[in-house]
Formats: sequence, structure tokens, C-alpha cells
Amino acid sequence: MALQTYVQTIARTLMEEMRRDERVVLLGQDVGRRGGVFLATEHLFDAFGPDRVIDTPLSEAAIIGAAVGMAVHGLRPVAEIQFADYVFPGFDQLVSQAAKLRYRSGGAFTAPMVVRMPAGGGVKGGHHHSQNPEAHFVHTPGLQVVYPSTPSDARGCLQTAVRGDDPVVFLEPKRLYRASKEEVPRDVDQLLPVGVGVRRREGDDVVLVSYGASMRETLQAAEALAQQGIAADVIDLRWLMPWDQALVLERVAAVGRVVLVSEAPHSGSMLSEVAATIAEEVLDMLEAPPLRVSGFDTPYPYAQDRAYLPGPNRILYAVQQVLDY
Amino acid sequence: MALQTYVQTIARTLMEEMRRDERVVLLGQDVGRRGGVFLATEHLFDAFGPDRVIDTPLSEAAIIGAAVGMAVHGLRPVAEIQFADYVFPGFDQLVSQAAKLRYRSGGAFTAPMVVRMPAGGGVKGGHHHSQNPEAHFVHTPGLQVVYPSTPSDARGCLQTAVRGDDPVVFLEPKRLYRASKEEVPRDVDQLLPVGVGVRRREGDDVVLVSYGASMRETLQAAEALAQQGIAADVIDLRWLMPWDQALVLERVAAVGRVVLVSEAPHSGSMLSEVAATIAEEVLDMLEAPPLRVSGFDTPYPYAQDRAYLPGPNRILYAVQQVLDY
Amino acid sequence: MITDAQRFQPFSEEPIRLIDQSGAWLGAFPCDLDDATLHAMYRHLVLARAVDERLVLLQRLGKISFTASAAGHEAAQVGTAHALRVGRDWIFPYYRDTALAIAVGWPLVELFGQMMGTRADAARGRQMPAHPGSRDLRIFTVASPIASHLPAATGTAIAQKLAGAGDATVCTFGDGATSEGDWHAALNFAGAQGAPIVFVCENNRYAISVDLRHQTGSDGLAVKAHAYGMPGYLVDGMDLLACYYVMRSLLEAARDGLGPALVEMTVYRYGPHSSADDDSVYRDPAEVAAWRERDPIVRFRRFLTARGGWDEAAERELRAAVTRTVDEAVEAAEAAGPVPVEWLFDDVSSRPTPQLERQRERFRAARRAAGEDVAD
Amino acid sequence: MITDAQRFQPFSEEPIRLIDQSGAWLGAFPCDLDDATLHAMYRHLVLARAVDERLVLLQRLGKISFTASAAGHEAAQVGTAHALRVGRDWIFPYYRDTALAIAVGWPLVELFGQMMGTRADAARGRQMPAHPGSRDLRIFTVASPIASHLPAATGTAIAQKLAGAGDATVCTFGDGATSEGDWHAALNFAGAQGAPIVFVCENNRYAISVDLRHQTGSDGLAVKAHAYGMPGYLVDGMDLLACYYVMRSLLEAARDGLGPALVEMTVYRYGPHSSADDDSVYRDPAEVAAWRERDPIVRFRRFLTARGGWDEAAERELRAAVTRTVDEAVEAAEAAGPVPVEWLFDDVSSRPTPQLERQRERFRAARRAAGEDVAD
Ligand SMILES: Cc1ncc(C[n+]2csc(CCOP(=O)(O)OP(=O)(O)O)c2C)c(N)n1
Ligand SMILES: Cc1ncc(C[n+]2csc(CCOP(=O)(O)OP(=O)(O)O)c2C)c(N)n1
Ligand SMILES: [Mg+2]
Ligand SMILES: [Mg+2]
Repeated sequence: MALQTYVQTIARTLMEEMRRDERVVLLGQDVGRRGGVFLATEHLFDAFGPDRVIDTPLSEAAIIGAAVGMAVHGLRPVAEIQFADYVFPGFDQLVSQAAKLRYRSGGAFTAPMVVRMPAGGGVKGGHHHSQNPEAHFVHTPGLQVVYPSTPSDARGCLQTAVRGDDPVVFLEPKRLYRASKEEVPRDVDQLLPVGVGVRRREGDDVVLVSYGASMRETLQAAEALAQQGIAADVIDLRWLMPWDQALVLERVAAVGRVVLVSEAPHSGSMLSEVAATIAEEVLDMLEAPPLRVSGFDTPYPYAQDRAYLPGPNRILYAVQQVLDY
Repeated sequence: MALQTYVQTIARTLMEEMRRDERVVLLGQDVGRRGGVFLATEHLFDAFGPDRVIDTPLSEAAIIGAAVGMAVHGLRPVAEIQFADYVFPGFDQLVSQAAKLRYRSGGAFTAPMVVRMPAGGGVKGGHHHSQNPEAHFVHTPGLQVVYPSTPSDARGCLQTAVRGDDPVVFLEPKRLYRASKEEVPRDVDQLLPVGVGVRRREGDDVVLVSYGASMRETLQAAEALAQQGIAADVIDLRWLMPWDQALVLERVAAVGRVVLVSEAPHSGSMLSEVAATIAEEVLDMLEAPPLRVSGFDTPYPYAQDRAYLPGPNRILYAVQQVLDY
Repeated sequence: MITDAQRFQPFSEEPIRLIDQSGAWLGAFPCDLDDATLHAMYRHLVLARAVDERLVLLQRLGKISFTASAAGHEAAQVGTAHALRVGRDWIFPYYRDTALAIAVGWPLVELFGQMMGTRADAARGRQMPAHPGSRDLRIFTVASPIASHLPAATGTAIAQKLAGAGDATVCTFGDGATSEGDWHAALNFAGAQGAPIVFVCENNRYAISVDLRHQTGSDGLAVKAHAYGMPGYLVDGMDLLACYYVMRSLLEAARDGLGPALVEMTVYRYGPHSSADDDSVYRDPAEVAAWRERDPIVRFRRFLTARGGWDEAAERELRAAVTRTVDEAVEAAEAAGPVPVEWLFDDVSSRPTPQLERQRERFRAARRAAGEDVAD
Repeated sequence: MITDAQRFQPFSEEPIRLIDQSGAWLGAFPCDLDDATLHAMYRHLVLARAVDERLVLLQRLGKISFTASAAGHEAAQVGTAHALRVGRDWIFPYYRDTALAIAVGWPLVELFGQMMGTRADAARGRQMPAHPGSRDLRIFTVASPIASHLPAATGTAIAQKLAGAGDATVCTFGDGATSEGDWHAALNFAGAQGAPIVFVCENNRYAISVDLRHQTGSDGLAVKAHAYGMPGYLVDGMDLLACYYVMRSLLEAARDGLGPALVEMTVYRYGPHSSADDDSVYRDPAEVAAWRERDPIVRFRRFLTARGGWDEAAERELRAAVTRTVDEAVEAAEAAGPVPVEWLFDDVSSRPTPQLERQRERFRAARRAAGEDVAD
């Protein structure tokens, strides 16, 4: 098998899903002839034509809202938001319509749909091309949220998301679009179950919990720790709602020390939820406080694009603190 | 002094602020002749006319966005969103424009403005008239967030918000609009400093932390505990960003047991942030896990309007758990 | 089948009208509906008004928490309903569309069940009153945020176009809704895609207290269609047959692939915005009285009477039957009983999350500890 | 002062044009501008194009991370700029408005500082390239989200109206922007309030790859003004003087309390959407070539030459001066040096929160622990 980048994997998986099920349609800005500004929908317009790969007007509300209506009519829409930062003009459609439809109709209507969006920084895009808005979705009951960190996870989670019966916010770490390559199987189902995380490394000295783009720096930190003889257990949450509470609690209880990593702003983040849950459920097993290594409570900067990210040094510093505690 | 309800206090305080500073203008749906659907702007149209009390079209993006432009031009706009649930069509204006303006312009432009919004449940309004969206704002760097629980706090915080130099999301507990009455001073400044919480009760057995509408049930629970001889220390955060970390940590460290209360959905809430911070900063002082008593990860229901709220019984149950731990 | 004479001109200065105040037919073509249909329409008008009045009463009695009266909008809604192919075309209504819901056949027991939040509510007591919905009738369950249903309506219409079965969508809203960004997004996307959808504005000239002059600078609302490359029709919304025929021709055009349209129906709401509103603060009672003079139900009855086949006896019989029907429905809806507390945890997603399961457990434990009945 | 002949008709079928391709004056009134003004306009065109080309170069050299070329839009932008009263009227531009920013006097050192994110950037390196802003010039700092600046522009214009000083606002955007809900919200509110604002659409018929036919069903964009009760003008955006005179008359009308207007300027972008785009996938090279034939700078030069007072020597001198100016500005902007890392913590709010202070401390401690230079 040849190596395949993250973004190629998205395009290939969409191709397979559209072949498998003709109810799957794509919509978004530039998803058609252009194949998406990141080429995440490359070749699909040629393969399926304008009825199934729909270039929309420049309106995120139209994109997300229309996807709800298509889903209600029996299609399986996969919507693209060009950058996660641009979901906000369509945020109401996610929060007020998609997320609550099943509930408010007592189950009469559902919105099986996927809203894909490249997220995260490190691409010199400034604060409107770098954000990680996952906490907003996690705090919106009715949405599933997933942020896979590798090409093959992206494939498995996308299959699950497209075939599921819920609205799924599908975040893609844009700085890994080309940087992350793997051998990815094709034409076989590899659905990754909703809400199940994965251990990327095993170790007994400290648990590192992360997801999405920050997995890369987290694994780099774990590697550096290994050099120093410190064995980190590394959990990739993959799904953020529901998230794999059982796995995290089990490992943290066993190890007693945990550092949480993600690049979203610090206050009110996904990490806050994980840390709060840890404190609530396994307090007595903690040998040190659960530390969060995160983005800052600032808009994402431009000139200091890299400094904003929780890089290996900041992770190592936190690990040192929990080890020394 | 006569008793004054929460909503009357809002209207009176706005009246005073508008008299004090002619740059203060109001805008929103029905804020004019109607005086607001809750009468939070009663009499102001008659007093100041259509130039300073502006009935807007039905567009939250227009309301919040225009407030940004007015602020940039030197006015001090106070915008009303009719229900906090309806902030989402204007969410992008808060997140992408208001919150980031100072940062992205390197301080050249600022958006001193207040966005008032009645929030919270218990009014048989179903999920689109009951939500508590504060976590979204807390996770948006650049915004100040405040959710006062009493008429006089509302007055002091509103004065601070109107006179400050930042965009402030001002949440008002609508189910206390008429239910909460106090003697409220008039025509004197009583600015409550940004980020400073308050102890509503003192006690050494357990700390209860809450804010906004849930303060009422929290205090009821504290009263019930007192009957049982259990002394609760009750903190009203008031400001959610920045929030009074120093006060909370000091009390929790001293008492060792804490229960956090708010009615927003459980996952990714303001309480998660407070609990995570407690675990991070004062782990060793905890005698029991910090428990969150919150709304559920469901849209706000209609028929079970009251059951959704963290009422005294649920609070007492959690307190019992941390005491028995 | 629509004849040439039954096609209307967009962007007219005067509203399209087919019956005058005295009930006389003004059309350039003969009314091609039979008595049974016309009487069914009339029955829907009368029934809707009766339901409306009952809801006001139930609200005053504290049996429902809220109501948003459709009185004054009935002709627009019932006319629209009869132009639809029920069960095939999709309907995206808003909260004031009780007459529309009734006229397409929403069972009254479900209606009152929804209003009271009892087990008779097909939506399981999840929403406040005035939020109709029905899977069988293809009524997309109403959501409170104004105009938030429009993009979904466009999406459904695009799906209909792709399906190629010749179905269409109707989406209704008030004048205030036209200011929302979602409204624009939906009409623009529908226009770009040529989707088979008719957007219907029930223009009562107020959004709560905000009058049309503060809502928009445009001269009426039909002209807004220019922005989307679709025709815009101004229709007398107190004239049931004008609404019916315009909608019938536009739905047929949509089915034929001629794309979307915008219809402005001029109506008036006789009551306050809702049971929570006091309209005397912002509306002149004389204005209300003047519009009451033009009651759409009276006008349609005059038309029936003038046409022959409708008399006092028929009227009396109808009124009595309607009262009985409403009585029975209210009773049945109430008798269904309150929805169980724990239903609040259902239908969030296809499977409950472990997080929610845990919350439910703690909720149950707390209730048990407090001696509350967990089963209820 | 605007003469009657200098008032234009809204909603014309053909774009308003004052100079033809050969440079001949077509106006119904004489061009009332003196040579100094006309030559200043031309200098801005040439300077803007030179800056544009330099930015493309700097991007290829890796000195800036991104560029969005204004080539093809210059006449629209420079014409608009000269119609403004700089420092009094407010400008709400978008990312492609470098020529506009230059023509109102944005210092080139600041421009290149912004593009490179150095200390020469008045905005302290906070945003990606192509995000102009200036407090002195009343240029509202550009934000990337399309159309998100429009509601603020309306707010500023309403504030201007309340202030009563006779100032006005200009707000620019692309054709794609017209689809956003915020666009609608802003125009509608401005229309309802009669705010002194001119909305300018630089219609290059593409939003990245999405062509106008997929963007909207409407016949052009000026017609969208119908929806807001304001006049809409279709203008040849490659004709600097058409843009200038239309804007001058509309700004004067706005100042006189006649309310807002929408102007559609038909332009073409010669380059790809941005340095990150490959336009060959969706645009026919022949189409690009045809538009290049109609270069707005060439057309204006022909006008100057035909009018007299501009010759080869003047041209040579201008080009040389422009190159020097650009060279110097680039050099100075680069020499200002990179912004310090810890600036990332400033300007979030009027005072840093305790939360952010703590984050900054931990950041500093981690860097110190890793042996990084904290001062930098
Ligand atoms: C997004 C949003 N903002 C505000 C409200 C509050 N609200 C409920 S009804 C209403 C007025 C609607 O007026 P209109 O669209 O004209 O319909 P009408 O009630 O007159 O039939 C408002 C402002 C809401 N429901 N949703
Ligand atoms: C809200 C939002 N959605 C998507 C984008 C991504 N984006 C950047 S530029 C652009 C196209 C804009 O086209 P147009 O308005 O016509 O301006 P032009 O670039 O052609 O001058 C898009 C989709 C964005 N910046 N903001
Ligand atoms: Mg109305
Ligand atoms: Mg364009």
C-alpha cells in the first residue's frame, strides 16, 4: 500500500462512501470543480457531477441548514465548512436546528449529517484560520463531535459519521493534512465506533491525553520522555462527544498522573471537561493535579503562530511538574 | 427605599446611565415603545426618544454587529438580545468581530459595548427560551461575561459594564426578573469590580459555588443544610470571565469540600472550568471530589421544565455525597 | 391543471384579489372548485378560529402556558394548505400556523396535546405550545428561532429536485422573519439552485411591537424576491381564494421545474403577539378595529352565500359540530395525562451517551434520596 | 457640489461608464477634476499595481505567507478612495482592498509591515497579510470572515447620522459576500434607518472558484438593493472615473440625509484568488486574457493622454519613483524586525484577566525551563 496523506484519505473515503450509498451528497464552498480549497473533495465533482457535489453560495447558514433539510428528506449530506473559524455564521443552524431536531420532534425527524471542517493552527493563518471550536459543539447536546488525528482514524471515523443517524461535527487538523501520511486500507469497512478512544503508547509514569492536531506534539513529547526513561501512556480521545471516559479514568486511576493537551483556548475547553471529570471520579487515585497544556485565552495570533501551540516543551514542563509533585 | 424587582432595576439603571452619559444608546427588538418584552427598557423610549432607544429589525447579527460599529464611532451601545437562546444568529458578530477587535487591530479599535440577554429556564419556555449559553462566551477570549443573581448586583455590574472598555455579555436570570426583589439604592454609583465574586454565606462544612439564576436554589439548599446543622460557605461568582479564582480557591482550600451548581448542560460548562481549576490548584486540600450539579446533556425540555433545573434536592444529594466521602 | 388566466403577475402594485369584501368574485377566470372543497375550506376557517379561541381560554385558565393566536391569518393559511398535496409536499411552518396545520389535517388531539404538553403530543412534550409538527403530514416540527427553518426548507426542496418526483415545499414565516440572515441565505440558495419551493410571508406588519417601517426600508416584502432572481407576488391574505389560486399556480410551476417564488400575503393579527404580550402599548385600537371589519372568515362566508349552497342552517350545524369536535379533542388531549419526568432524557441522539446515562443515574439517585417518585 | 448631470440612474441595464476603452470621455457632463487630482489618481493605480506585484514576489520568496492580489480591481478601489473625505468618512474594507488603502494614504511601511508581520505593523503582527487597518484614516481593520464587517459598518453609519456632522461610511466587499446573512442584516438595517452609507460590491464574478451563477439567482447584484428600499447602481468598475463620480454623488447624497445605496462595480481579478489558489482549475485562460485586454490602468492612462498633460516622460518618471517608493517601504518594514513573542498576550481586553496572567507565567516558565530566550 502506498502512503496516503490525511487530506487524500478524506477525499478517497468520501469517494467510497458516495459509491456505496447514493444518498450521500456533498455541499460547500468550492467543493465542486475546485475540489475544495484543501483538495479534500478532489475528483468527486468529476465522478459524481453537480447534483451530488454541490457548490453553494457563500453562506455557512445555507450550507448547514440545507444539509438539515436534505437529511430530513432522506439524503446523507456531508457539508464542508471551509475553515472551522467560519462555522459561526452557521452556528445557529447547528445549535438550534441540527442538534435539537430529534429532541424537539420527539424522534419524528432526525438529521443524519456530517459537517466537516478543517481546524487548528500552525499554518500562519491568524485568528480566523486557526481556531479550534470543538468546546462549543461539546457543550451542545445532540451533536456528536470527532477530531481524528491520523489518516486511518479519519477514514474510520468518517465512515462511522456518514453512516450514523446523528449530526456529527467532524474536525480535521489542517496542519496535518499533508504532514500526516500513512498506509491506509481502501475499499474495506473500518468503522470506528462512536465515543471510543485509543491508546497510542503504553506507560506507567504519566498519562497524556490529547486529540486532533495536538496528538503530534503530544507524541513527540512522549518520545522525548522515553529518551529520558519516562514511560508515558498516551490516549488519543478521537471522539469528543461522547468521549471515552471509561478509558481515561481507567488509565488515570492506574497511573495517578495526567497531563491534558490541546490547542483550544484554556478557559472552558474540552480539557476542562476531562479534568473536571477526572477530579470527580478518581480523585483518590491522583498523585498530582491534572494539568492542562492548552492554547491561551487570546485570539489566535499571527506572528507567534507556533508559540501559541502547546508544543513539546510546554508539555514536557507540565509532565515534569506532575512528576515532581 | 421601596422594593425593586430585578427587571425594574435593569430599567432604572439604564435610565441613570443614559442620563449620565449621552453616548449610551440602546438597541434591540421591541426595546422602544414596547419597553422590551420583559419591560427591561420600560419608559426609556419616552425619556430618550428613537435616536437613543432604537427598535431594530429582527436580526441579532444586525443588533450585535451594529453595536460594534457604534462603539467604534464613540458611542456606548447597550444591545438587547430578546432571549439568550437567540444570540446564535448573531454569535459570529460576537466571536469574530466584538471579541477580537482590540486584538486584531493591535489596540487601534475597541468595542466598549454591553450585550444584555435574559437567560435560564424555569419559565415553561422550552428549549429555545431557557438556555444558559455562558460557556460559549467564557471560551471566547476578548469577551467579559457576567451573570448577576440579585437586583443590586445587577445594578453594580451593569454600571461597570456600561462604563468599561470591553465587550461585555450580560446575562440576566429571567426567572428571577420579578421573583427577586430588593431595596436597591438609586442615583449613587455602586460599581462592582470586574471579576470579583462574593460570599453569600459563611461556613466551614462545604463550599457551594454558583451564579446567576441557580443562586436561588443554591441558597435554598444552604438554608436547608443549616437546618441540619451543616454550615455551607456560598460563593456567588457573579463574573464568569474573568472569574474570581482567588476567592474560590481560598475557600475550597480552607473547607476541603465543594459542590458546584449551575443549570447549563453538564459537559463543557462553566462548572467544568471551575472544577478543573480547583483540581489543578488545590488538589491536596480536597477532602472529597468537587461535584457538579448541573443541567443535563439534553436540549432544555418543556414538560419537565423544573426537573431539568438543579433544584435543592439535587444539590443536597451532592452535598451529602461530598460530606460522606 | 392551471389555465393561463390562473397565472398571476409578479410584483404588482395592488395585491392580487379574487373576492371582494362583499363576497363577489373578481377573478378573470371562473372559480373551478366544487362545493365540497369550498365548504371544507370554510370548515377549516371556522374550526381554526374556534381552536384559537379555545387556546386563549385554556391559557387564561392556566391549562396551557402560552398561545400565539392565528386569528386574522386564517385565510392565508387555509388557502395555502388546500393548494398543497398533503403527505407529499413538505411544509415548513412557523408558530402562528395553527390554521395551516389544522387544514392539512393535523389531528386536533395531537394539537391540544402539543399545546398542553401531555402524552397526546406526538413530540412527547418537548416544546412549548404553538410548535406543530408531523412526520406523516410532512410538517417539519416548528422551532422557535425566527427564520431558522428556512435553510432547512431550501435543503428539502433541493433534495426534492434531485429526487425528481415532482414534489414541492412550502415555507411560511412572518414579516419580521425577512430580516434574519437565515432568511436571506435560504432564499438565495433556493434561487441559485432553482429549487421547487414557495416562500410565503404572512405579513401582519408587526414583529411583536416593531412595525414594518422599522423592520425594513423596502416597499413591501414581495419586492425582496428581486434579490434572488425569483418572482415575488403580493396577495390579499384576507382573501382565501386569492391565496389558494396563487399558491396552486406557483406550486405547479415549482413542480414543473420553474423554480422558487416568494409570496407576500397581507394579513392582520387580531390578538396580541402572544398571550405574553400587551399590544395596546404599540397598536391603535382603531387600527385593529378597522382590520376586524375585513375579517377573512366573514368575507369567505359572503362568497359562499352569494354563490349559493350555504345558508344559516348549514352555518349553525357547522358551528355546533366544530364546538363538539374541539371539546372532544381538548378532553382527550388532557386525559392522555402528563408525560413522565424521565422522558426528558430520551431522543437526544440515536443512542444516549455514557455521559448522559450517568447524569440520568445521578438524577434518579437524587430523586430517590429525596423521596420523590422515580417512576413518574 | 454635484450637478444634476452628475446624478446617475439606479438599476440601469448597462453599467454606468464615463471613459471608453480608448480613453474617450463619455460623460453627459465635463470632467471637473484638475490635472493634479487626475495624476494623483493615476499614481495610485500604478503604485497599487506595483505593490501588488511586489507582494506576489515576496510571497514566492517566502517573505510573506500569503497574498490576495487586487490587480484588476484598482480603478474601482482608487475611484472610491478619491470620492471619500479621508480621516472623516469611515471605510470598512475587505482583504482585497490594498489599492483602496493605498489611495487613502495608508503608509506603505505599515502596509508591508502588516504583510510581513513585523514591528512596522501598526496592528502588532496580529493578523495574516492583506488585513489593512488604521485608526487615523478611519479604516476599520479588516477581519477575514466574509461580510462580517458589514453590520459594524451600518452601526458606524447610524452613529454618524446621530452625530449629525454630515459624515458618511463606505463599505466594500466581493460578490460572494452578498450571500452571507450578515450582508443582508447590514443592508436591511441601514435601509430601515436611512443611514449614510454606501455599500460597494467589487464584483469579479468569482468567490474563489464559485461563479456568480452558483452564488445567486439574481440578475447581477445591484438589483438586490430593491430588497432594502435603496437605489442600486451598476457601474463599470474598470472605469476609474465612473466609480469616482458615482461614489462622489452617492456620498454627497448620504451626507445630505438621503440614505444608503448599493453600488455594484464590475471588475475582474487577474490573479488567482490568493497565493494559495490555482485558478486554472476553474477559469478559462481565454477569459482571463480577454479581461486583461481591458486593464483599468491602461484605460485611465489613455484618458490622461487623450486629455493632454500626460506623456511618456511623465510615465517613466512615475514608474521609477514608484519602484523606489516600494523598495524603500519594503526595506523599512523588514528592518523593523519581528514582533516579540510575548506580544501575543497583549490587547485581548482593557486589562489582562488573572486567568491570562497565569497562562503567561506558565508559558514563560516552560520556555525558561526549555532554555528558550524569554525576552524575545
Ligand atoms: C431568532 C429570534 N429572535 C427573536 C425571537 C423573539 N420573537 C418571537 S416572535 C418575534 C416576532 C416575529 O414577528 P413576525 O416574523 O412578523 O411574525 P408574527 O409573529 O408577526 O406572525 C420575535 C422577535 C425569536 N423567536 N427568534
Ligand atoms: C465566513 C467566511 N466563509 C468562508 C471564507 C473563505 N473565503 C475567503 S475569500 C472567499 C471568497 C470571497 O469571494 P468574494 O466575496 O467574491 O471576494 P473576492 O475574493 O472575489 O474579491 C471565501 C469563500 C471566509 N473568509 N469567511
Ligand atoms: Mg408579523
Ligand atoms: Mg468575487
